[in-house]
Amino acid sequence: MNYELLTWLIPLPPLLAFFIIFLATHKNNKLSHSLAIAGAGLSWVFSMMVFFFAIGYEKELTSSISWLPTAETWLNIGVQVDALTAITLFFVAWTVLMIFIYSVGYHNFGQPKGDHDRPGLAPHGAELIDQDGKHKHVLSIEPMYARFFGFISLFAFAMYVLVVSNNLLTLYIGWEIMGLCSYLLIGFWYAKPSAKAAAQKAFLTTRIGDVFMLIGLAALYTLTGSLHYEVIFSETVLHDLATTISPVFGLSWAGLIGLLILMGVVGKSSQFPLHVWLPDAMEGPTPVSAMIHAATMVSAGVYLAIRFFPVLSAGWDGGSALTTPMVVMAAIGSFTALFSATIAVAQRDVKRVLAYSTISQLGFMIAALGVGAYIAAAFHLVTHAIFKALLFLGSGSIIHGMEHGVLHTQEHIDPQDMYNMGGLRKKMPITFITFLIGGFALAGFPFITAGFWSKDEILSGAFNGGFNVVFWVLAISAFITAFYTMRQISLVFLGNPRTSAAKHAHETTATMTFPLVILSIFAISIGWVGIPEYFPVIGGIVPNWLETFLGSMLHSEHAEAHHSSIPLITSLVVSLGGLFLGGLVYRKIQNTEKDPLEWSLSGVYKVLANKYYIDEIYQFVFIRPTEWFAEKIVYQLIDQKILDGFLHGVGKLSMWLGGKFRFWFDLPIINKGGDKMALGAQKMGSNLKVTQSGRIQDYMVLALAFSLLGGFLFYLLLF
Amino acid sequence: MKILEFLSDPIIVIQEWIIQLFTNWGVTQEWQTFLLYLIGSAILGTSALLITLVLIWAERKIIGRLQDRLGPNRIGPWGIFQPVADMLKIFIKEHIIPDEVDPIPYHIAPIISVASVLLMWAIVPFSDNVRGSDLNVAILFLLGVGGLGELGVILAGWGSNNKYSMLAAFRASAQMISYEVPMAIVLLIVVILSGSMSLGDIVSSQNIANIFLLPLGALIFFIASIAENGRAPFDLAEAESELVAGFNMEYSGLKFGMFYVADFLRAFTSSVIFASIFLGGWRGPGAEQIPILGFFYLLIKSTIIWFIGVWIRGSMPRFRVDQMMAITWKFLTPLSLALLIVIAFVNKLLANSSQLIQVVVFLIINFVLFYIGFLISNKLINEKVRMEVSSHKRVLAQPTNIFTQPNSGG
Amino acid sequence: MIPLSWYLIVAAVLFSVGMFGAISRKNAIAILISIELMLNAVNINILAFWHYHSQTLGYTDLHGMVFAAIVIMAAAAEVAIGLALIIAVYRQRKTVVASEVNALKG
Amino acid sequence: MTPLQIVFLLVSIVTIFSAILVVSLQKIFHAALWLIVTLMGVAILFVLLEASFFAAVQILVYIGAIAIILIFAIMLTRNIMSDEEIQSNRSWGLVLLLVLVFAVIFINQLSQSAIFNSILYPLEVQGQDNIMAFGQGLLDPAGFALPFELASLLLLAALVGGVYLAMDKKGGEAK
Repeated sequence: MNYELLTWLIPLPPLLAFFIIFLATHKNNKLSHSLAIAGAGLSWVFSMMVFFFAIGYEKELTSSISWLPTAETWLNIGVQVDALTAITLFFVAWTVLMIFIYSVGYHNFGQPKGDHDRPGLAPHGAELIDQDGKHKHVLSIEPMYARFFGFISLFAFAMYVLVVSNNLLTLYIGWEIMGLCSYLLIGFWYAKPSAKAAAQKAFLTTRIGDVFMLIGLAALYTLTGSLHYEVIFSETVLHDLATTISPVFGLSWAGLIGLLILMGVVGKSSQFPLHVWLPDAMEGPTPVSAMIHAATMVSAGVYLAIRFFPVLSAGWDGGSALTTPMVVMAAIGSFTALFSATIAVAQRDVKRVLAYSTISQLGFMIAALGVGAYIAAAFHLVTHAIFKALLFLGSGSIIHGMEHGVLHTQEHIDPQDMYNMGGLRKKMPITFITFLIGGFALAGFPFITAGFWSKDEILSGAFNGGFNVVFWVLAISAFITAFYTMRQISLVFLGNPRTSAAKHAHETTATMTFPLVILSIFAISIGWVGIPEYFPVIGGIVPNWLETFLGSMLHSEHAEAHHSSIPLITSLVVSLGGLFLGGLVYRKIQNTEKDPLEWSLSGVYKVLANKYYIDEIYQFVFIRPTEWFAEKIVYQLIDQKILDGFLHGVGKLSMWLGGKFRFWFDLPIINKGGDKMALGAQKMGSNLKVTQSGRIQDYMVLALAFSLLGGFLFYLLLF
Repeated sequence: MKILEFLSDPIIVIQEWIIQLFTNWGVTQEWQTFLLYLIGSAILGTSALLITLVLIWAERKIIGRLQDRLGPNRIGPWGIFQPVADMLKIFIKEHIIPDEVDPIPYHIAPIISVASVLLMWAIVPFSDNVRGSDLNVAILFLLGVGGLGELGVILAGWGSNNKYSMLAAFRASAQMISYEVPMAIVLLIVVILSGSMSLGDIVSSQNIANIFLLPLGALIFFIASIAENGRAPFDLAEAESELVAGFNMEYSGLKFGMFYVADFLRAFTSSVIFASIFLGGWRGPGAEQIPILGFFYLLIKSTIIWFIGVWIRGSMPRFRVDQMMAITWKFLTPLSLALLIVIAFVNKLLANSSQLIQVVVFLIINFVLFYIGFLISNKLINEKVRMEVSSHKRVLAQPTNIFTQPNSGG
Repeated sequence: MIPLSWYLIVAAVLFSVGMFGAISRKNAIAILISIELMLNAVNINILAFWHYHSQTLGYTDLHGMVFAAIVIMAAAAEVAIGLALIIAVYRQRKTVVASEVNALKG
Repeated sequence: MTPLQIVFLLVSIVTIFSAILVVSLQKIFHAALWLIVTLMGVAILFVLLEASFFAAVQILVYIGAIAIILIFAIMLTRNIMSDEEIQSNRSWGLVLLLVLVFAVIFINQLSQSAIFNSILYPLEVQGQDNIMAFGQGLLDPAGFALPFELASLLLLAALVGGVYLAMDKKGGEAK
């Protein structure tokens, strides 16, 4: 088997599905989703084959071709499968395939068309009349069903390209296609103003990061003449980058480029200053949320950060003297983790809680990278992707169940508001169990769930590195995470139904629950590959495969971490404590209005519920002034007054000059001269007309005569 | 010894004798060759013309027998001197030149006709070493000389300044041009098989006579050569009931005699060519040791072919013009093209297999193609008949129309 | 034994005769005939040079032969098309006189 | 004077003489006949050049096809232009002068060539091998297969075009 070729082929099936769906089959829903799932499935098969090959042989697969001629050399593109690519491929393939399957059920395939549904809006539900003449409200199929599958196919293609590419150029291409797809999919229901705004927000916010990243790539290409990993991450190049000083702030080039790339990561992975787009991205369909938050977009950011770790950490000796980008990462990551965890506590929308938890968990990863806990970050990336996909799909299932109830009771309530739920465990058992597993994984429930192991790794990495501030901030974040996770589970599933819609909620179809089950299995078992060997009792039963596998990638050797039980105890305490506290507080919520925290924290709660007013601040600081500047200065002053006035003046002057020219130059000289010339030409033509008899033979005589004459003249001149 | 040698290979012995003679006379080498060619062509042409005398008698006799008549029987035993008498009559006949003829074409036409036949003899290999000229493009030469024949016909038609002659000439030349196409294609197949365009090489390459490899090709060639010669059943140019007597009707006396001779000689010449191309020419048992045998083999083979031609002439009715054209363009040409393509492929495929397999495969191909062609042509004929019957509407007198439609019948 | 120059002179004379015919004859078919003469002259030239080259090279020079063959093919195609054109013009205008077909003017 | 030279001189004189008749005869049909003589002469010149293949092709194509078709065309258009009309344009004298000048210049320029006076000897490669080499060259992809195929395409196009042009479009004649 030619595994290099196989690696090339991984991204192609979804792309093909995208084109076929859009060009040919978009009229046929069944064919479209079959194509999309077949494409994703094929990629899944290829990815698994490559994955098992990679872990079996521990050999890098590389292959590249010449793509674009650049003056004297060629721009090569290619594929590469190393340890990081392999594990990323693993979770990307699984989550993507599961999300694809889930989407079939989520978009109500097999249901009738809605009466008032139109493209650009979420389906409203259809009204059926059964045999008894009773009106019955059921869910209706998404009006742009095929289009959705086309878009997510393209999304999957971009992610695969990003993962398998061996250079930053194709990675960047995949990166940008994902930006486009996120725009298209967040704004999938484009007739909703909020969705439209969210799509634009996501696109523009990530764009800020992308521009800096592009500058970083350009700088890197200028310096090294290549964007290939093997060139950039070679010892000599890294050394050069780390030791040469850039013109900005006295940073080394590695630091500067690292910071620029980091900006892209911050935008894509939604870290603190640029995190605002991600919660709003909940406006898209839930599979899209799962796609963005678990499988692709935000993972891509962290993937890039991990991939770029050699440059980010260039000059780091493994001790506590961090490089500038690492310091920034540690700061941003830990701050974001805490910051968004606190916001999540006060959210009522089931998906927004998860959105902020995603930001928080990504903060964990970035912080882990910042303190050099490289493997922990990768580990958490994988586990997080799995359980967050599970959680999002689960929340989609919950919303779906609620929508069912809402349609049944015709209540006018928000099906996403957790306070309108409650007691769903009996109505939706599969969703409940899988959501519970996912939630516990997120909270880091000890020993069983995958989240515990990866989070523990991060905490111990921070602690063992001696970064106490980071450690405690993350620990607090973990505590809050466990708290709001339990809050969510309690509000949604436990207790009694708080609305009649919740009473009539319904378990969702098999196409939606099947992915939940698969992902929940992984959410538990994936953690076992990374149990540290020093762990008491169960450490060493399962070898810490992840560390040996991923560790082979690292260029700089780590100092042997000294073990301590403090992080372990901390993670035990924070997760169990948080879960317990959350359960305690939210166990028995009866009314749909008030949050228990609201009276205990009052003002702070308001700040949290409004996300620290970050959006408002941005609105006030950036957007308003920009709009004012554009309106008043650029349009009214510069455009209308100065430029237009000038142009009017020029126009008048030209008119005046034109008139003068016309009477003094054009009419007497050009016109008359032209007339004379025309007359002359006419006269000449009538004289020469005789030669043009229309008879071919006359022309031949002339040709012969003139060629002889010409030859004669030529002869005379030459000799 | 000398006698035996002479008996076994008289031509070469005579040639050597003449060369010696010339050398003794002091003629240079180049002139010797020139003179030898001159003598050879004179002898060849004369003997070919003399054979015609026999041929005319034999043909008339055979046709007579076929038609249950006696045929010529007055002059000499079995009427054998009849052609001589005819010849004498033609020599002494009055030579009428009609008014308003175009003199040059009128006078040249019979000469070109005879010449075009005689020229073909130049390339016929009579034995291993006796031939007029071993031309390396003999096949092309054959076709080119065929073109000269057309020229003679057209000149005769034009020069006579008679519209019936002209029509006959058009018919004849159209027929000849049309039938040259399948003929040329079959000759191409033969060239493919023997790898040479020289008639000598074609003959000597036939360890198995070509007719066993290409029965269908031989059939096509045979039909085409009959048509080319304008003999029955393709004697449309001389259809008495339509065209009085063909392109040569304004000719009389010796000039008519030349057309007459050309006609009979061409029939035999094409038999000789057929024998050379498809029946192995002079080849036969012992012909390589005793070259004189080659003459006889060639004579026997071509006489058989010639006899079949006469036989057909005596027993087949004449085709219509459209039938004649349809036969070549709709049947022979496509069939020969198919044969060419298939044979070219198979020949390349079987290049290394044994002779037996080649023969068998070629035979099968020929018969299959013939069968397919036969089926298709049969179908076409049937369809045509059906079409005519169905499209033929009987016109019935309808007197009611006259009263109901005042405008009609007016 | 024959000098190359003889062939060349014959070809040149033939070419000139053909050119004269092509320009001076009235009948379109006659013009076509004259063009055939010119093409034949060209072929004589080509084959004479071919002979000369083959003789100096010691083996068969293919270029000359191919050139001559293509000239013959072109001549055949030219006659076919030319005569078809003449017949078409004859149908349209009832004339074969080249000078009466004078649409080639402004 | 070798016999070959005598033959050459005779043939070339006949050829040029008949060519002159071709372009000057009043009767177009006779001109076509003389064209055949000219073509025959050229064929013999080809034989003298040891290009027997081209001689045969000359007879086959020119005499067997082109000349016959020309004669057909002459016969078809005979009634339009009677042979009594003057067959030359008015300017034929001027043309004659120009062509004579051209011929003189042409031959003069030819005689400047270095190989003008070289003698042609019999070729070492004999006829059959020439044709063999020619055939293989024509079908050799590295040789002249492409021009050969293009020429066949040209002939096909000429065939189709000729048929189309000369086709009597239905209704065109009906008046």
